[in-house]
Amino acid sequence: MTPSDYVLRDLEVPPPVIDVPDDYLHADQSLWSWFVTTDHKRIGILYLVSITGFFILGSIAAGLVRLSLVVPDGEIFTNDVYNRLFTLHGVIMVWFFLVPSIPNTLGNFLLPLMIGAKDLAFPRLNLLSWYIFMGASLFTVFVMVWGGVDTGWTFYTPLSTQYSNGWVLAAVFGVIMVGFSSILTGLNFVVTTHKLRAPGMTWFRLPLFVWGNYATSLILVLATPVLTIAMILLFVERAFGLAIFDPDHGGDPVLFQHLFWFYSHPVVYVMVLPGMGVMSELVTAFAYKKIFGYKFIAFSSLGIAAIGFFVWGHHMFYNGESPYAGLTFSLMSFIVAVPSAIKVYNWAATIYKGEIRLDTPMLYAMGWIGLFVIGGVTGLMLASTALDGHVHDTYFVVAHFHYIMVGATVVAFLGGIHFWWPKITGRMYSEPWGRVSALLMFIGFNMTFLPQYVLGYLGMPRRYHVYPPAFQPLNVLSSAGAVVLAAAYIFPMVYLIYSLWYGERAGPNPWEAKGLEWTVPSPPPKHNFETIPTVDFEPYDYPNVIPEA
Amino acid sequence: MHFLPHYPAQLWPPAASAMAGEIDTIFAVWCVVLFMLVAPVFVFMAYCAVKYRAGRPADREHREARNIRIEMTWMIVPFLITLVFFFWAGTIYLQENNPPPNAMEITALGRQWMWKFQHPGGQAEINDLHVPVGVPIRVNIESQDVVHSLYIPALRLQEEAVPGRTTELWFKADRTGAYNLYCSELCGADHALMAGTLYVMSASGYQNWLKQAGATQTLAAAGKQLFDSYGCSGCHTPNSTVRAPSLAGLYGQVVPLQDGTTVVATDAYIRDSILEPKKQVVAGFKPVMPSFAGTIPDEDMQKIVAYVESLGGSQQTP
Amino acid sequence: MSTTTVGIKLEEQFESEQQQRETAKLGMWTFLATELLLFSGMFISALVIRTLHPDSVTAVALHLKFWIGATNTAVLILSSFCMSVAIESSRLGLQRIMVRAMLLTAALGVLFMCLKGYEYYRDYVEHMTPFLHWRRYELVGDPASRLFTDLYFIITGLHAIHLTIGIGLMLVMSWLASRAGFLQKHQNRIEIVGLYWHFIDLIWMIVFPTLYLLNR
Amino acid sequence: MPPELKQKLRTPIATMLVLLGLLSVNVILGIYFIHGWAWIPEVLITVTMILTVLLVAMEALHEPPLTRLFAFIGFCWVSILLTLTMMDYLTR
Repeated sequence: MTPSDYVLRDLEVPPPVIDVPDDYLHADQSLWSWFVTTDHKRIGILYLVSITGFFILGSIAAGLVRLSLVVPDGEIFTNDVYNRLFTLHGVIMVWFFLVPSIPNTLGNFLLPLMIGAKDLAFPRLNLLSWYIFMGASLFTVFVMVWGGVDTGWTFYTPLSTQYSNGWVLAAVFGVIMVGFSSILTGLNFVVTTHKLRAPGMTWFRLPLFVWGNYATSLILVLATPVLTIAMILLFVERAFGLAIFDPDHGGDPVLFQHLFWFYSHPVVYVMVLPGMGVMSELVTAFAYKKIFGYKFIAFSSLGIAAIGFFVWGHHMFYNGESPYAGLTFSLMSFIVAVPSAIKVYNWAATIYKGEIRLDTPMLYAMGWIGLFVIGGVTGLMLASTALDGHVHDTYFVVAHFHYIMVGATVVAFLGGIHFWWPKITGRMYSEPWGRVSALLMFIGFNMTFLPQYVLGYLGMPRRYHVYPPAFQPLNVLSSAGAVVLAAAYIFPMVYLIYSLWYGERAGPNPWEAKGLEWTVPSPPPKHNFETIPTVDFEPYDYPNVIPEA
Repeated sequence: MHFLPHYPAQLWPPAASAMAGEIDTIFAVWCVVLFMLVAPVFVFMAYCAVKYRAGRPADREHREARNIRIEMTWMIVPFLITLVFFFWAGTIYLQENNPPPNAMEITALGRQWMWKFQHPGGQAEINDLHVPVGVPIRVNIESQDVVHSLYIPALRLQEEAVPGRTTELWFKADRTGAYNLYCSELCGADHALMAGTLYVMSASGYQNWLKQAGATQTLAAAGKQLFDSYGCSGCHTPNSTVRAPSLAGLYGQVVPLQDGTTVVATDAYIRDSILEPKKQVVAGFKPVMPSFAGTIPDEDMQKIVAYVESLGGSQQTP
Repeated sequence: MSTTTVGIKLEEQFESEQQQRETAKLGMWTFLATELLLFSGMFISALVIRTLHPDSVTAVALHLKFWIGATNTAVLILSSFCMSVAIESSRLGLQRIMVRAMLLTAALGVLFMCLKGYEYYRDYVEHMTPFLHWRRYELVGDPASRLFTDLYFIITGLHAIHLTIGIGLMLVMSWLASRAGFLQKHQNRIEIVGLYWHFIDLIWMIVFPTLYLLNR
Repeated sequence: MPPELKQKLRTPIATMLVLLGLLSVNVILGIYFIHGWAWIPEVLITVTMILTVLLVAMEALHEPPLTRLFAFIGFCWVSILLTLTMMDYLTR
């Protein structure tokens, strides 16, 4: 909808009286119906609200960390409070925002709609996983705010088992529980994608968002149990003295690192893969063109999911790991970058000769591609073994993974929220404000994290409460960028919520996009489809040649 | 704070060894490759956004949905380009992992919030490390409690100190100077204060440093650093929040105890009150001091007691 | 024996009964894959501890009650057989035999737990419980042995927890299944519980060699 | 015991006997053969026991190929974790 045909609302005209439609939002307005719903769309919204809350909390912790780093001698917070702040930021952002962000909100909402099903395979399990998620995350956040944990989100032993006097036990218990919620969600999505596709919806007619979501769920199901066991072993070692990693008894802390990173590297692919799924949808819709290389992109999602389990050793090049294991992990890390490269280049090819509409989701998408290439290549720099010797555990690493997690996942999450907002709420957000927030995010993000690459190569270690005064200018620049980034997050929250009541009504397909979810009325009815559609069209069947207007 | 005050703000870290230079070249070539991969993506997208904007007439004919040849090329070619870095960095990684046999051995002991380096001649120093230039040096790293990581950016090297194991790091510094030295693995509250300085000195400079090191660094000076690192300064300094007896001019004084008796503050008394503080509590203070039996080895104890004795009338804040 | 018609109540998001059965089976198999990965984390820790300290691990393995472990494995194999009997009879609609077979499975599970409890008691008597700090540990001279003993307690403990859940599930299922008309609506649930029970037996088949057998 | 149930139980009884047989072989190996290489036959027997339970007792053989894939995917991932972790420990 180019700005020229955007009509400003005429305020004197009273909003039209709407009869209560039977869509899933208005079917039953009572609060109780929301808390016992088994409708995948409502559970998607429950997740959306809860992870937005955690995102705000995590961002506040990040803001305080950036505030503390403005001065080199760390006078603003004591070292203990600083350690607890970045642990709080890490745990909230990893487990309570990024892992559930796209799969549990957009994935929950869109998967049945996109594959033509009435609901997920196990609706009650879906609600149970939300309750486990909420219980575990609220408990853990309370524990980390009230008691405080200072081991970082990595919980390295023996610091976490013997030497930390924070509430490590309670936080580890919370993480184990939130792991169950991811396993249940992953299981639900995997089985739904296999078993509940509409007749005619073969695997190669599935939208690529479903492929991304499927690959993510595979990782969730296959990686999270190893985190659970690593945390259980840590829990029993700290609580009952059952020495497993305890160096005094000959135990090996590197064993915990192996078990932890076997989960924690695939989980960063859990964070980026759904973002890639959203990207395929945004790029095709706003370039109004078939995706370029559907099969390559689909299989590269699975490729990332599978090879992602072979690379975890690149977090441990310099902890006494054997050089041959280090070289193998390094080689596998170079291989896992290949599928990501295919995707990025295929999206660029999709944009080529398209009918590009620079609406907000497209701005987010283009920003995504740029930031992800930077994040990806710096990841390869870290995977080259000798270079990692210098930049491991420095701000270079911090900048790299923020380029992927914020630059790719959060940008895709915001792009996806804007793109499917009319479908979720039946209302249209205000387009000019959307573009402002997308540009502001791009500027603020780069201003925050580009200096950290330089700081990293200069040798500023991460998780440092005090640092040499020479690094202060770059840190102040990064903290200023964080303020701009915070503004760029608050903007969408404001105008999206505003659009709930004052946004104009959106029809079933405001973007003229292709896909089963756009064939149902805007807030979709409770059972998605009156009759399950039979699918005979190719995915993204945008016209090959644009009819001249 | 023991960071080098005169560390000039520049955009490239100093390189103190040949291997550091080589890693810099890898990084520089990587930056070129990064630019080669990123710039075209941004330029291409801007070009398409302008040229193929919705509504602008443009040649949108024969748009393919797949082209195996192109896709295979931009899958294989970037992989091969990046693979060069795997081999290049891999060779250096292997060099890093087998030190030359004739290297000079230095043992580094990481303990919560300080490094202790032991030279072959027996001289020990806290947080700072003096090494001769041009001599291959092998640092055997151990940890006494949690996982630390000896990180020297100027040498582009780090190695984790894993408790229960001896890991090693070797380098041949070939430029004299003072460079920062950090702990880069989160190890608790004062992780950031575990920093120090690597002094690369000429061979002669190093020799006479070794001779003095035994003498100049009096027990008291070493004791002072231990006094901080064991956390004694947390309570026993005038501006600390915890109410604890002041140690200024304590040595030789008569100390009134809680149970009414008095005792002369000899070094035996200082040693005992560190090991079993609750036995002889000073009058008017609560017995809150934790016992350090087992945590302070006796050679450190000797230095700390020497430091406490050296505290004259007014105690300068550390 | 009245062979009642056997079937399942169709949930609204499924198109056919066949689809619902397969979905439930697939969901259970995926869950069992996660359980396998959960236990494999501990098996790998056991292997790593064995590579780091081979002789202290053998010292501990000689202290473990090999015969109780072996009989427990046999007990679980029998219980897994009874579970197959229950599944087969549920497919034929023989409700009473199915319920009795399930109760027998639960009983064998309880027998396993009793043997396990006795084994723990023997460990306690033999001072093989290092985490009880008030009790002198048998191999206190060899600190590395603590690692394997603790891992032994964690693996068998976690397996015992899973088995208790299994027994509870079995008792509840047999109570539900004993009511009239159960097999018409929920025959599928018996198969799912059966999968879970067989899986617990499978995990113990890995535990037995890893802890008792290989390190002797 | 109706005849059709007896007929149906033939395979479960066979699996039980096979498993008990394999178990006893393992036990005998454990008691008498305590040489260095004794773990190879013991591991092979354990693997066969696992396969019998998986394929026959849990009827993975009669399941559609997808379920069979899911039955084995767990073991593949365990082998990934096993090989790469042991590679680090054995070549240290």
